[in-house]
Amino acid sequence: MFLIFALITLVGALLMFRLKNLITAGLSLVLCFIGIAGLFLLLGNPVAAALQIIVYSGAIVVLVLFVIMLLASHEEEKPEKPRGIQRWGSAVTVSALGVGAIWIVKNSKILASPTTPNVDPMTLNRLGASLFREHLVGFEIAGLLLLAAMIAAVSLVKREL
Amino acid sequence: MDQLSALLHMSPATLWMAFKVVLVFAGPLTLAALMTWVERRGSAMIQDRIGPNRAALFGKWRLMGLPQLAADGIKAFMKEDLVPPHAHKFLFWLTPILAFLPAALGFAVIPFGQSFQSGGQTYHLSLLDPGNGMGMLYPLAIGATAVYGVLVAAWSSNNKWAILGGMRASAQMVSYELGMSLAVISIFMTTGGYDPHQIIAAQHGMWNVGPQFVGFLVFFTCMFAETNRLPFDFAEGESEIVAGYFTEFGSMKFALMYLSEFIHLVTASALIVTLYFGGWRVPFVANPGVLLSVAAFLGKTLFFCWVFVWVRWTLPRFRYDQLMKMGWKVMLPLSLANFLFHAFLMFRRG
Amino acid sequence: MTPTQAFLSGNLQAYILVALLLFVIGLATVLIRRSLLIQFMGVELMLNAANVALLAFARFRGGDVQGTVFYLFIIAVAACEAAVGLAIVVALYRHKQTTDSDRADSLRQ
Amino acid sequence: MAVIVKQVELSWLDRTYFWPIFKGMVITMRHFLRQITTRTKDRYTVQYPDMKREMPEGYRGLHELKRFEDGAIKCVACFMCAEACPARCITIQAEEFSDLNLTQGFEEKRPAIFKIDMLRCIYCGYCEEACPKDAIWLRKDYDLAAYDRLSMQFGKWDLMNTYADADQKDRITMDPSPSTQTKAGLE
Repeated sequence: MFLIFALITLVGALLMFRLKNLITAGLSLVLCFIGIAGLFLLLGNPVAAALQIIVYSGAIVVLVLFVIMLLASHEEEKPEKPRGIQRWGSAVTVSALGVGAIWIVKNSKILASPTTPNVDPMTLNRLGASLFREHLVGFEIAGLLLLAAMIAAVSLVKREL
Repeated sequence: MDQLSALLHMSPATLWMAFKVVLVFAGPLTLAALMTWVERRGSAMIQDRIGPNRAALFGKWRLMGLPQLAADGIKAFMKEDLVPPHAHKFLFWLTPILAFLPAALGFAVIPFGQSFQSGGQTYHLSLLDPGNGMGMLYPLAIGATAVYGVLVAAWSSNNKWAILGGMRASAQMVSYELGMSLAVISIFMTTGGYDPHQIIAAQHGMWNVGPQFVGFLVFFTCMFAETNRLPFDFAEGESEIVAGYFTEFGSMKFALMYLSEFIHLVTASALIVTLYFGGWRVPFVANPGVLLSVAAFLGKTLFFCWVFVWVRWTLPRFRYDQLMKMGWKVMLPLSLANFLFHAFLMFRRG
Repeated sequence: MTPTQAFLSGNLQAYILVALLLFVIGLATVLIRRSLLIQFMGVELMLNAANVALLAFARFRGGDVQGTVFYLFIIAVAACEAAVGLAIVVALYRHKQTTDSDRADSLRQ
Repeated sequence: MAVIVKQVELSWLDRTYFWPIFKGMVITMRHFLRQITTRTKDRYTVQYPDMKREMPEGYRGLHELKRFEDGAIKCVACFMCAEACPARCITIQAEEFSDLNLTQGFEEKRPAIFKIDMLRCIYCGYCEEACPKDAIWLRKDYDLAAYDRLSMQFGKWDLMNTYADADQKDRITMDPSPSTQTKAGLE
């Protein structure tokens, strides 16, 4: 099961990276998110899985696709100039980072130490209790942040206020 | 049950699961097929017409137009499967699946009858047993992915009407999900849990529709938007944009998308029944038993399916700005007010 | 269970590896692709890599409620980012008729 | 001519949407219940091939060439109808007829061929008005259809038999032979 979902996730992400067409890239991002939701399920966290689907695939990517359709820029534009140094430089950096990451994971002793996972699944009740008892300030700040972002988005896009 | 499972060399749990999978898949599908009939005949009756009644089994039995379903299915199979030029072939082929899957999956957590015990084991009449941690979040999540069927259909068919329909649908579904989720959350709050079994158990004395009437109205209205039914069927909008997102779809692709709309309808009715009308509960009967409870659930669901059809043939389509205004300025504040009111009540009660 | 089997059936190492790979792919998308919308999706991917790592640690190292609460906050941040980022992209498109990040360089003189 | 549209001020009850929607739903439900409780034959819809609408008096449908009791044709081939026809769809060939023993014994002509091209006929009824002998009537049949053009050419015998079933008369395919009885009576 883990392998299947991990493969779905990684294939979705790679497709998103490779596909020239913005809409298909967005859809492969959805595939990747569904894989991540599956991983969350395997981690015994169905609440996070449901939220992943509801918020990420159901709202954010839909919004991105909506904007793509609205702007009628369905394909990536031709590059203005090659900018070879930047492209190859970032490719090398990224691959170095990737290799380093794999090396770290492989040789890390903390990660490799066998642990027994917590087994009882997450429920909304436990999550809510913790959120509103211990993290109330964080919750309020997140609410403020969302409000500020909403106002910012409206003021950026609306032509005449 | 035990004897039967011994006969088939399966554990009772496996047998029961297989049985439930078949039931949960075939039940809504059958109901949806029936609903297409109800929609056509019912709309005809509402408009003082007769409706389709010419198709006959073996040229003899008309059965009030029911063979029309078979005739339509056969017709859809026989038609040419057309892909428009410049369409995105892969996505165009994928679309009916994307439309059908969320519709067919949505029913999985809804309990359609009272749990019963047999041979020392409890059998639950819902595909996912209670305590799975997903609860009512599951239909919400599945409903959120339903918009991809519309979006992908719209974009892949390379048609301007389709893309207009798809854009309308995406904005509409995202907007109405807010009001709907808030209405559902106030039910979670008053129930103290979010498992459908728990929600039904909490409606023992009184159905949720009594104390949460405003929430019910909001949820019901949002369900019209989520299922793309008539007062809000902007994705289709046949008088303005031909047939909206499935303009280019023909033959069995069209049939699947059409059918998935009706499965959405059935699932939406089942959700309404579960959340607000006590699920399988029968009034004044504490322990209805399996058969009666399933019948009650079926009856309530069919009633709400009929209400969907009824409303569709009563109301004209809204204008798009009216829809958006309604979603953000009426539905969201109303369900927020409902939520705050119940929070206040619970706070007062301690 | 050998370490390889444990890895393939999903232990902490495997989850962290998936998270890291997701992060790297997201970073590559932001650095190499030029369309702002795709770069935006890359940012989302990086946030999700953080989510996967967070929830995996929460599961295998205890305290999964805290992990999920943080996951909620990350979702909130991602939603803000989506709203503001898309608004900026739309404003840019209105201004310059492009969503290419290389062409939106009027500050660079 | 400009029409001044009166702005209707909605009451608060109407502005809630829910009350008007409820009223509308009551109306549609009333129609639904009325329709499913009426019997099929009382409904507005006429189920055409099975049921036919009774046409009003004065309807002009398919033609009939009238005949006497003994089966002799009333038409005397005077060509008035053919002249009156604006669509020129009537073709008549007259023949001499001097057998004085039939009902119409005092006539001398009858049509040998009387043909109406139903594809051209406009059912205006002028032939009926022009006929001095009341021999051609336009009656109530309206479901006139055929699979080829040729079968829409109605000949003399077709036209005489068009309403034979409806009037419970025999179908005839030839002119009656002179009967000796009437011959004796006349003499």
